[in-house]
Amino acid sequence: MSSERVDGSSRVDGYGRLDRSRTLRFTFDGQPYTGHPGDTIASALLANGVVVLGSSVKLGRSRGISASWTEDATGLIQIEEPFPEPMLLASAVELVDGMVVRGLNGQGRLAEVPDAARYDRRHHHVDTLVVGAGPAGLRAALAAARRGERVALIDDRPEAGGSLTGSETIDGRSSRHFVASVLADLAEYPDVLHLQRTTAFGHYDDGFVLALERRTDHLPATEAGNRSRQRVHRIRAQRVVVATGAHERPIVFADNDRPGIMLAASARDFLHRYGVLVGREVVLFTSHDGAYDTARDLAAAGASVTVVEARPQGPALEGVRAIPGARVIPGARVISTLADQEHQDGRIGAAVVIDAEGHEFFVNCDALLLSGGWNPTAHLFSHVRGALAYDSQLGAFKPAQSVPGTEVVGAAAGEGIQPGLVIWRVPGPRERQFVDVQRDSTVADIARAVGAGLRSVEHVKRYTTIGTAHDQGKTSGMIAAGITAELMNRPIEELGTTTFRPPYVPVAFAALAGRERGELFDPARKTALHEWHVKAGAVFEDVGQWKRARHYPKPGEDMEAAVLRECAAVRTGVGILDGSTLGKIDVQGPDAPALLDLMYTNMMSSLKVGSVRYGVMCGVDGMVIDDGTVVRLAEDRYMVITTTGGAAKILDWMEEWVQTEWPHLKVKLASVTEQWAVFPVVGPRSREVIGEVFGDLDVSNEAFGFMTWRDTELGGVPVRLARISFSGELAYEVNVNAWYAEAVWLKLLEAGAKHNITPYGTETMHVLRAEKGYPIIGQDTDGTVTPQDLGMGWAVSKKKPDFVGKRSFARAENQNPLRKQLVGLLPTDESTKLPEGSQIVEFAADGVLPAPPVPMLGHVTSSYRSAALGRPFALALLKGGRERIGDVVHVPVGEQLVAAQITSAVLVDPEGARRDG
Amino acid sequence: MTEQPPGAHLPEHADYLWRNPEPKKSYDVVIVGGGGHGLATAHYLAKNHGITNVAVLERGWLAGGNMARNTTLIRSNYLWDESAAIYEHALKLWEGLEEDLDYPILFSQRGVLNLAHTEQDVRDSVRRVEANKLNGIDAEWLGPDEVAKICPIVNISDDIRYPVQGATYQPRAGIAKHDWVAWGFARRADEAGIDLIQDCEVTGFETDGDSVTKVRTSKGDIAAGKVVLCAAGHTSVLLDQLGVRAPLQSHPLQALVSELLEPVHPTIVMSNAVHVYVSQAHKGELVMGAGVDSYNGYGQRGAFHIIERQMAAAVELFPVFARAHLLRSWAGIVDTTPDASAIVGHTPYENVYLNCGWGTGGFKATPGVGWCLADTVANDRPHPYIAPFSLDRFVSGALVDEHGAAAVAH
Amino acid sequence: MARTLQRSHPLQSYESAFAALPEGISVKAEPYLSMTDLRLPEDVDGPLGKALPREPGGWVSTADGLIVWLGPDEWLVLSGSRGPGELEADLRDLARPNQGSAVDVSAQRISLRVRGRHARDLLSGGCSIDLHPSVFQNGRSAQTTLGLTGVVLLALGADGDDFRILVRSSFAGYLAEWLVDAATEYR
Amino acid sequence: MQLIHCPWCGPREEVEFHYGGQAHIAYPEYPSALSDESWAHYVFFRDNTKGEFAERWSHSSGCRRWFNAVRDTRTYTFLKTYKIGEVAQ
Ligand SMILES: Cc1cc2nc3c(=O)[nH]c(=O)nc-3n(C[C@H](O)[C@H](O)[C@H](O)COP(=O)(O)OP(=O)(O)OC[C@H]3O[C@@H](n4cnc5c(N)ncnc54)[C@H](O)[C@@H]3O)c2cc1C
Ligand SMILES: NC(=O)c1ccc[n+]([C@@H]2O[C@H](COP(=O)([O-])OP(=O)(O)OC[C@H]3O[C@@H](n4cnc5c(N)ncnc54)[C@H](O)[C@@H]3O)[C@@H](O)[C@H]2O)c1
Ligand SMILES: Cc1cc2nc3c(=O)[nH]c(=O)nc-3n(C[C@H](O)[C@H](O)[C@H](O)COP(=O)(O)O)c2cc1C
Ligand SMILES: [Zn+2]
Repeated sequence: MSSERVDGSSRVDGYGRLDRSRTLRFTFDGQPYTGHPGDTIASALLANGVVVLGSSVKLGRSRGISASWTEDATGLIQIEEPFPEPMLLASAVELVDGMVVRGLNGQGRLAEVPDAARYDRRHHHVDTLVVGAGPAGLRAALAAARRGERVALIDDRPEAGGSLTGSETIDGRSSRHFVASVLADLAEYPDVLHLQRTTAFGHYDDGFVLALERRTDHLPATEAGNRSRQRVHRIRAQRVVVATGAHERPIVFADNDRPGIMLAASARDFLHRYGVLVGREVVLFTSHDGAYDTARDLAAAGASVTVVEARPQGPALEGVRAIPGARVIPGARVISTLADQEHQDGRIGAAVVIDAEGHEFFVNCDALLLSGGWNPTAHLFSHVRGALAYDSQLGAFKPAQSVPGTEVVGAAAGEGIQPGLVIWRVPGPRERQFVDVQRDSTVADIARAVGAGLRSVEHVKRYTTIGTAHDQGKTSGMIAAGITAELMNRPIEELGTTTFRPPYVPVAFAALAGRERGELFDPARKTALHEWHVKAGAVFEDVGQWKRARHYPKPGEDMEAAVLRECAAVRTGVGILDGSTLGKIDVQGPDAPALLDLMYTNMMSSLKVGSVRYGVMCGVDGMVIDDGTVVRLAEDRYMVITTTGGAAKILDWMEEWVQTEWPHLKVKLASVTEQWAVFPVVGPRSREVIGEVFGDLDVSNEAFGFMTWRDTELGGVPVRLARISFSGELAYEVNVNAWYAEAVWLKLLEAGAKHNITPYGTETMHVLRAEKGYPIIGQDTDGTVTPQDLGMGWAVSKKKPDFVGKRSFARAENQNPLRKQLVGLLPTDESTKLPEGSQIVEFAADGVLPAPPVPMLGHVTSSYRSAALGRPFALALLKGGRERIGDVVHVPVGEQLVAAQITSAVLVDPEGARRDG
Repeated sequence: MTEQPPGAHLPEHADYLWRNPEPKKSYDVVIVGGGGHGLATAHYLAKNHGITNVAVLERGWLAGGNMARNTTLIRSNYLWDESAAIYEHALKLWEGLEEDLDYPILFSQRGVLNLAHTEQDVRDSVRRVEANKLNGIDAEWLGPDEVAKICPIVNISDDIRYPVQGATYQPRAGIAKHDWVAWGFARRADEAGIDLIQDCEVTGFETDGDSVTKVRTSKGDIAAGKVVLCAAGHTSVLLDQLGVRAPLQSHPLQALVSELLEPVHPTIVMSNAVHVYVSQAHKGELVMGAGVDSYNGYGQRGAFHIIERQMAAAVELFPVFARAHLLRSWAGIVDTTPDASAIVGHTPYENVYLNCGWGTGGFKATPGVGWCLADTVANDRPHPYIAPFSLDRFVSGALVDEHGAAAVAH
Repeated sequence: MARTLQRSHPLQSYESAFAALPEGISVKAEPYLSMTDLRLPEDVDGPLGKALPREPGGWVSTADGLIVWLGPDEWLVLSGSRGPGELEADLRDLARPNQGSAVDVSAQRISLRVRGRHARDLLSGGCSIDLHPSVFQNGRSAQTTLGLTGVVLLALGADGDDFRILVRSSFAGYLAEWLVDAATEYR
Repeated sequence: MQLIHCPWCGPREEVEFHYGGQAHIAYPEYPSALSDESWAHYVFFRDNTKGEFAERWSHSSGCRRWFNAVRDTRTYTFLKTYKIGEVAQ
């Protein structure tokens, strides 16, 4: 093939698979350049003669492109437009029109504006997943498809074919034909998923592979549509075929980090894919036959090629000698390089070669290509703990055993890689011999590590940082191991390699977050009345995943004012709350009473049908985990009410006992949390409202006593009412199938209007219950509090032989008189609202806080302003609290010490006179 | 050539770290486990008590366990007095450690924000801040605006699923370079004549009544006057050999890093509710973690869905992270306890000392626990700071429960 | 008793968003169905026992609705004609002598129908089970997760393009949001 | 990212399951008869086996059934899952 250099660039005619009829514009470091569809930024830069991209992180040395795909260790760029993205590889970013790109000096920069792109996921199930669409992967995929399997074939490059450039032949045909015909065959099978631009980045147990598809970046903005920018494919495969090929291995010598030094096959790749000739005067330094194709092809494209062959002789030498435009220097090595004099930017100008006789001389060049052999790309095999073993023929580690469900084929298994002479480095000044070019780590660094006493490759890695950069040592890992072994004088197989860890290539955080952002970050659970609350101007509070109305401010009201108003309304008139988030569990079966007796601290079997009882549940450690009311619906049926936050946990907890510990109990549990909408109607006027709405029902105290329930109906819909009070006021809890939530709620509001019925939120509910000393589990407790600590010894049955947690009450610590107990606290100034969470200390007579450490007596768990008391009050957990009622303690608030008197936790209506109206 | 980015120039390592001796037949003290805790204990045995006939036996490479894997957060703002005391003791030691070890450890006191997202978070946070202050630990409660002043990239807007309600702030908290810390301790211990023996797995014990006479290792039997177990995630495996039970469960805990980025994140941010925590290490990589994988595991690897969820949390809290890249993920094996506090001190064997159960948060304790454990071994009575962390507490019920009220335990 | 109270649906406000979905995806909130959670010992026989799908992950249609397998001793019985209370009472009469249980859960979940040639793709964006029609065809069901919420998923039809999703009412808004967002791709 | 075989629903993703710790720890018949120490062992102490470990799982997002499994804690490989009441062979 004859070829001409396109004027002013390193583009050659007749090569590459670009659409040269179209021109794309972009800038690099502020300079305008052009390229063509099909280019990567690397190929376009090289085509424009841009060789130096940036500088290295530690030494500030010039860095260029060292490979044509993701194994490149140095060609790092920052995209600024269309959207800033840090640290990408010029070789792996496809060029689109209008890109603004700049080089990097070792660190990327994050965008300051939010990324509006969409990211998503797909789950797949296949019989065979093939990773890599090179010749090995294509064959494996086709074979699987022909067996009738469900197949996925994924490959990270824009085009299938892998290492095939099109210039080689397969089964007598050009490899390009081979690729096209396999793809055409595969396309005939409906259950074959074929994805390019899709990188398998992690391989996990049971055939699970995660792959990232880059879907839109290569498209002009007008073509991307609403497609997600990137997609994580989560593929479950019966069989994973790893056909990921191999990474070429460089050889280390002095000043081997200059721009213009590149892996040999990459230069060939640049030529065949992009029509870029990386140099006119090329030196190829190799030690195996495999690299000769590069020499041949580059020479054919018009380069003069000097092959520095480390082996003194070999059958293939004659072949390379026959290449027109190439010369070979056998038994020679490149020992260092010189900078180009003209450009003065550190790029390569000459290779210093030592020949078999020991003569040193320069070979001028504008590209120095390296090939010390190939390292099978075994990452995905290693991710699933596949063991690698050193193959001294290849000078590389390759899969050594079989891992069930995983097969490695092609170059990834070491197949087809031509053995040669294994050399890691040539002798020379160690501090200028770069091993990890991105991290600026040299042979001298390895030598220092070994000298310091380090004996493990893992230590050497951490001491030198080799392999920890963007490329994760794709090409440097093996030579680092080789050189370390050499310096330690130990066999490399004993030393091993560092661990391959996911991801195989860097993956954007947002791609992994997928659509779990903003509103979809976590489900917001809503009650049937949610829209009503929104319209009523409610301010919401997150309680677990639930959105709960916290208060309903009137214009001009802040939370405090709204809550005082809502509280006053409940205690003097009537209020209504959406309590639908409470957990509800239907407990059914002949052994339902027995189960509840085991779960609750108090007796539930003795509860009468038609009645309701408050109960406390503990963990086996005797600490309170939940509380709520229990409604006995029938001899064999209860409804258990849990806290909002505890609902799922408590159902699971009970299920666990029933299924694993007491499967003989004939009892079944079902969640009915969303089934029932629950509206406490609370306050002295509640009887009138309920009486009016449910006219058929006798709502008098005699007929419908405290802690009982009644079934009734409204507008043809069954409704259950219960006399339960979480505020100490007369109250009726209205329970109805949530379909009718809004209708019933509106009826109650309608009937309540004349009593100025006031919807109230969770904050008011909290104040009202706190005034009565009712704890909120999770707020007034923290997992270290027993029922006795809460002053609920009365709810702990002495009669039952056992219940969950009972045995723990007898432990030494539970008898400690200094356990923290729930008490009330009244700030003596009658005006300070103690911040919740405040700590409590002994009263300091001089009003001055002693120097730390100051012994703490407990802390404020709940604190509010009380409309009923006309002053702020608090609940607290206090050491030996109940014995100390009447004492005054101090609470540090900011710089102040606030005095507070310890009281009983029950502050409003301690006689319970109000609950019956 | 361009100016070098911040963090590019880290101090040089020492040219000499340690010998690689063959084990002797016998030692006064044998420390099992060459992680941070084992190495720190060795250092303080030598430094504070002049005890140097000591071996640290490490089954793999020195400090290759959790010490090599942790996200290096150091803070002392724990809730309970017992925890605050030991962690604050540790923090004070951290503040002088570089000098003590004569080794760069890149201890950077950049402060930690523990975000609160719900009303209950706020209560718990205030409770902890107030407790910290009374214990003499620097702590503040900050509103969302103040959070943004300290870490401008935190999303404090109201239109996220769990808006930031505020945060606790401990200015003295920080990060350090984990490997270098280990190497600093190791170098000092080696210098003092302590034998650091790698690739030496303890496989069993020879006992005489209620004392251990020898440890069996992959490099032969070694007689021991006293034995200190510092095996972190593997403690149960050793205790099983001694017939001692401890309430430990070993779980995988994962972490990850991004590529090197220009400085964007000046402090440490932890979020319990939105479950992620982040700092930016010296070189420029974002270092992140979340909670443990649910099941027991000794595999030093975890499941990816944990990382995906954590990335979602990260992008939610720090929108600028959207196009940062996950570069590497890995896992350690952490030994957790029922009350999320460590177990340190005596065992039923009179000459065997236990140090375990640090779970997801023992890196910060490294100098503190090393100091106290050395003191305990030297004087054969629990140092007051570790006395509350005895194994007995699970029988008496005197737990130090850092679950409920404290922040994420890292 | 004539019913005079109006019902309201958690997804009322999504009607227009569903109507505006791109071609190839249709999402509809289904009418109110009575549902009862039925528990019976695994070995129970009799007329009811025979009517129940026994194989894990199956559903069958009945004269007035369908029955979905939820667990080895648990089924969800749906009825289009009987009222919630009536359905529960009927089933409870059958369950009780067998020491089983029946619980009205009509408002616990809502039902969505997702159809169209992109339906399977759309769901596989957040559902980890194999939805391929060779595996998950008419008559199959699964309790699993979709996005971040639990669902009961039913396969209808033979082509893998017709599904019914039962989701807890409190999560319905989230799921609707999730579906509408997922459909953006096809706009 | 295990694929766990629910004894009823078949293979499902790990995220659908809830881990329940060591299996076959029976609730003591007479807790009150136990010493503080034995009780503490029941409440807090579980084996932490490195190797094959019998443990409990619940298919919490699926059929909500608890079951037992034998899993190798070194490799995480599930060797077997079986229903409550059955024994692992
Ligand atoms: C991902 C991750 C993030 C973390 N983040 C933080 C954090 O931000 N802040 C914080 O404070 N803590 C953190 N931690 C916890 C912290 O790492 C540990 O608590 C701490 O390192 C434990 O002490 P260690 O250093 O001695 O343990 P390790 O380093 O694990 O040391 C134990 C050593 O014992 C060896 N060993 C085990 N068995 C034997 C045997 N039979 N014979 C010989 N040797 C043996 C092991 O090989 C190991 O080297 C994190 C942990 C992880 C995994
Ligand atoms: N001359 C030599 O010494 C030498 C060396 C190596 C290979 N070869 C030859 O090259 C050919 C190799 O064929 P092959 O099919 O094994 O490999 P290949 O390199 O042709 O194809 C592998 C493909 O997998 C892709 N890939 C790698 N990792 C991936 C990932 N994680 N996710 C998605 N895609 C990924 C690669 O980009 C590539 O497209 C063989 O013919 C072999 O003989 C020769
Ligand atoms: C604080 C910290 C920062 C790290 N930074 C990097 C990094 O920049 N690049 C990298 O490849 N690995 C980094 N690592 C991870 C290590 O490479 C390695 O994965 C970890 O020590 C666990 O070892 P293993 O993966 O060999 O099991 C870092 C680890 C820690 C703890
Ligand atoms: Zn199941």
